[in-house]
Amino acid sequence: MKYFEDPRVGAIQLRLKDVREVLVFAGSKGGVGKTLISVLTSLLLSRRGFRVGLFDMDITNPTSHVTLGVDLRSVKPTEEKGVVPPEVSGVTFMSPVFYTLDRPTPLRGEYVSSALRELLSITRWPGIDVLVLDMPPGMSDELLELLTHIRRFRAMLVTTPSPMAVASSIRLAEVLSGRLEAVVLNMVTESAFGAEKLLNYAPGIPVYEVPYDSDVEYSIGYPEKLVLTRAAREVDRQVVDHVARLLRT
Amino acid sequence: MKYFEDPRVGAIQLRLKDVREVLVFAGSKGGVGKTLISVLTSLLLSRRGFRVGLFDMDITNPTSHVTLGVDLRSVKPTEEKGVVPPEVSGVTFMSPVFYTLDRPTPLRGEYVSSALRELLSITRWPGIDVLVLDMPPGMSDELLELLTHIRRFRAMLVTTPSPMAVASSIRLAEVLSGRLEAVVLNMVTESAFGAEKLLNYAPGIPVYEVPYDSDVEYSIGYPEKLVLTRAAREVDRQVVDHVARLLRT
Amino acid sequence: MHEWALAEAITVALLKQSELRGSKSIKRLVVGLGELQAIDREIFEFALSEVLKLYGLEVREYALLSEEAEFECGACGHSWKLRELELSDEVREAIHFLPEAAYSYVKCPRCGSRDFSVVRGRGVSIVGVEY
Amino acid sequence: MHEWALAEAITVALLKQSELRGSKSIKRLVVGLGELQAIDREIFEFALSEVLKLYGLEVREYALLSEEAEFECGACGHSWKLRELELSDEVREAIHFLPEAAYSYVKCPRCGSRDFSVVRGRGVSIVGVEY
Ligand SMILES: Nc1ncnc2c1ncn2[C@@H]1O[C@H](COP(=O)(O)OP(=O)(O)O)[C@@H](O)[C@H]1O
Ligand SMILES: Nc1ncnc2c1ncn2[C@@H]1O[C@H](COP(=O)(O)OP(=O)(O)O)[C@@H](O)[C@H]1O
Ligand SMILES: [Mg+2]
Ligand SMILES: [Mg+2]
Ligand SMILES: [Mg+2]
Ligand SMILES: [Mg+2]
Ligand code: NI
Ligand code: NI
Ligand SMILES: [Zn+2]
Ligand SMILES: [Zn+2]
Repeated sequence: MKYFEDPRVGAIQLRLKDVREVLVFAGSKGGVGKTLISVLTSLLLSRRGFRVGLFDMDITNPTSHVTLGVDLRSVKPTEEKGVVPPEVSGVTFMSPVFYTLDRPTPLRGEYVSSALRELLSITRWPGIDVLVLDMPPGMSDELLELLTHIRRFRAMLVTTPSPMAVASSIRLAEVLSGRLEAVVLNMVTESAFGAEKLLNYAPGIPVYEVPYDSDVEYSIGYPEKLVLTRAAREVDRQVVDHVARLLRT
Repeated sequence: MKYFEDPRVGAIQLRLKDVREVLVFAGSKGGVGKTLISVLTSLLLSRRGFRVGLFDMDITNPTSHVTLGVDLRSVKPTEEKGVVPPEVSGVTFMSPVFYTLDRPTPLRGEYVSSALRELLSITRWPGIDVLVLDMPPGMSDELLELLTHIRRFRAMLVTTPSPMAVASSIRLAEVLSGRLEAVVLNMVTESAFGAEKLLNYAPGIPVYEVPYDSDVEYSIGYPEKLVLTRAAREVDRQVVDHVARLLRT
Repeated sequence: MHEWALAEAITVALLKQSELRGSKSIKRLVVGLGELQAIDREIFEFALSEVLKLYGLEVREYALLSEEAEFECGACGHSWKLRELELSDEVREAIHFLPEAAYSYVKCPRCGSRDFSVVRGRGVSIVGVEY
Repeated sequence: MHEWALAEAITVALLKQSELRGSKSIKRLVVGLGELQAIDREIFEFALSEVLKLYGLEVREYALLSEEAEFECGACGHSWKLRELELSDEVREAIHFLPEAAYSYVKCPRCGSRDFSVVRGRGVSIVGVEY
């Protein structure tokens, strides 16, 4: 009878049934670029003709809408046998921020999980080839909901070469092992020291390097500009190529 | 009878009774420098002769021990009518990592709260003037435990000038209002664009600017080096001065 | 109407159980409608009957149980009801889609804390099933 | 011994109630000792009696109740007991100080998930008080 405790858990599977790939950008350290790489990957995949959904899993601190420059007063999901997310620069985009409206939303873990289940069980992704999930930092309810209730996904581990980020990433690589597609080493300047350590923990996994690019900051909120940055070029050449290969096979 | 549900809640007050100030470095965006600024402030206050405690509130992704270069095999708390944290470079340092030992520790929020209560109720801070709390990103159990059960604290809001970080900080400033001592604008390069927006939300609050300093990365793990960086100099001149004034009055 | 998706969640859960039991017939179903989510009974009832049909489930009798929403503060212990709050239409609409959005708009009326729990009356749930 | 601090937490909680009731005398106290935390009964009993004295609380009779630790997997529903696990001394020691450290070392023995709950037997708690 346990199943009846939360009918949303089964509904999540239903909503994701026709999505070909669920692609998760994860990293337990904050500020390593999960959101930027999620958004860039989504924009660039869409420009290659794939139908892309993007969902912000960071319930208490969503920021992907800021990166995409979404105007919360005019852009909204529509109601249609559930909720259909709006299209933003060619990407079908869903975020808790459509309901929390950029207000502070402190949530204990049990409510984080509940909010994720609610949104994932009502959001429809009609015709989507790949659903990109932008994860929050840390290892808490969002990660456990992903592992326990979304289940079918492939993960890209985003990190910087910094020792703190690498230490966090090694821990997450262990949790994600088996689902890990690639490591995205972001904000690389000259020397990516420390990163070798991580690679010992993810043997055989490709590592994609995205440079630190000062143009990124000025392009936040402007998708058309973002995709033209040097960082975007590297994401396209490496990460998006990787995903495109997955989707074509 | 509610009180009996968790005796640790009262014990937290007991442990913090003799600590003069609880100083929280918070920021809902990850990677803005909460840990670096917490550690620098602790090291520099200690060098000014204050007795400083530092506690890593980031249960699922602690990193302050990495910044301090703590060797987890040899450095440990001792048992003495509770737990007394070890001294690291002059700072009385406590972290969940002494028990999770750098293993991945995914915890649902209820267990995050429980772990914080356990550690805060058994850790003794003998003779400590100021207890520095290094907060995790997000707005979840750690923040709510702080607000509901630690209660007596002053907060420093750490952010970068980036639009995503500023958007997150505005939300957190609202939650912390009344407890906000200062804003630390970290990793400032030439232009701190966007930060004015934040300041409208925290009128009358001093803003301290800490430059982006490429030496920081190479000093992570070496406290003696860290305190000599240009970033440290600015933290000392502004943040530590501010705290020293609080402690002297 | 997004109620369709909520009805579908209930139906899929019932279906899974039905498959385990080897029968697509249910004697009695009780669905809880938490006041916080402000589900329109008629719309939901219509959606549920349509979706049940679509999935080939026979529910001989069902009841929709309204649950009053109640909050309790983790800081001061105060408890209060939804109807004591004044919420704008925009906020009610946000909460209709995502009940946890309440944490963006509601504080404890006594102490101002945001650390409260939704004790009951959150949203749609299966209260009971009889075969 | 860090048991002193655990006993102090219990005592401070009792004291707060005693102040509200206007009496520092308690007829009977039952403290739960969750198996996961592996508290030494004798050490704890000694600490508790000392701390109670120190705070001037009179407890006429008390019992320490051992609670078996039990886990339940959120992914596959499997439940298991602490004694089915093989944990090193180092790990047991870590869990003694911080029971949630179990999440660093334990996975569901059936499916490998780390998303499990500690259903009972976590640590020290006040089970009941009679005045
Ligand atoms: N390759 C890059 N070059 C320059 N800035 C970057 C790069 N990647 C990310 N950033 C910036 O770093 C900050 C953190 O990135 P974000 O995507 O928000 O990280 P996360 O989602 O992991 O917290 C943001 O201000 C973002 O614009
Ligand atoms: N002022 C600075 N100059 C250069 N690097 C910095 C500065 N402040 C922080 N960093 C680096 O930025 C990264 C994120 O800092 P951290 O303190 O871990 O942030 P948080 O605790 O907010 O997640 C780390 O690699 C840290 O070394
Ligand atoms: Mg992000
Ligand atoms: Mg969280
Ligand atoms: Mg940190
Ligand atoms: Mg958390
Ligand atoms: Ni609706
Ligand atoms: Ni002990
Ligand atoms: Zn209250
Ligand atoms: Zn399992």
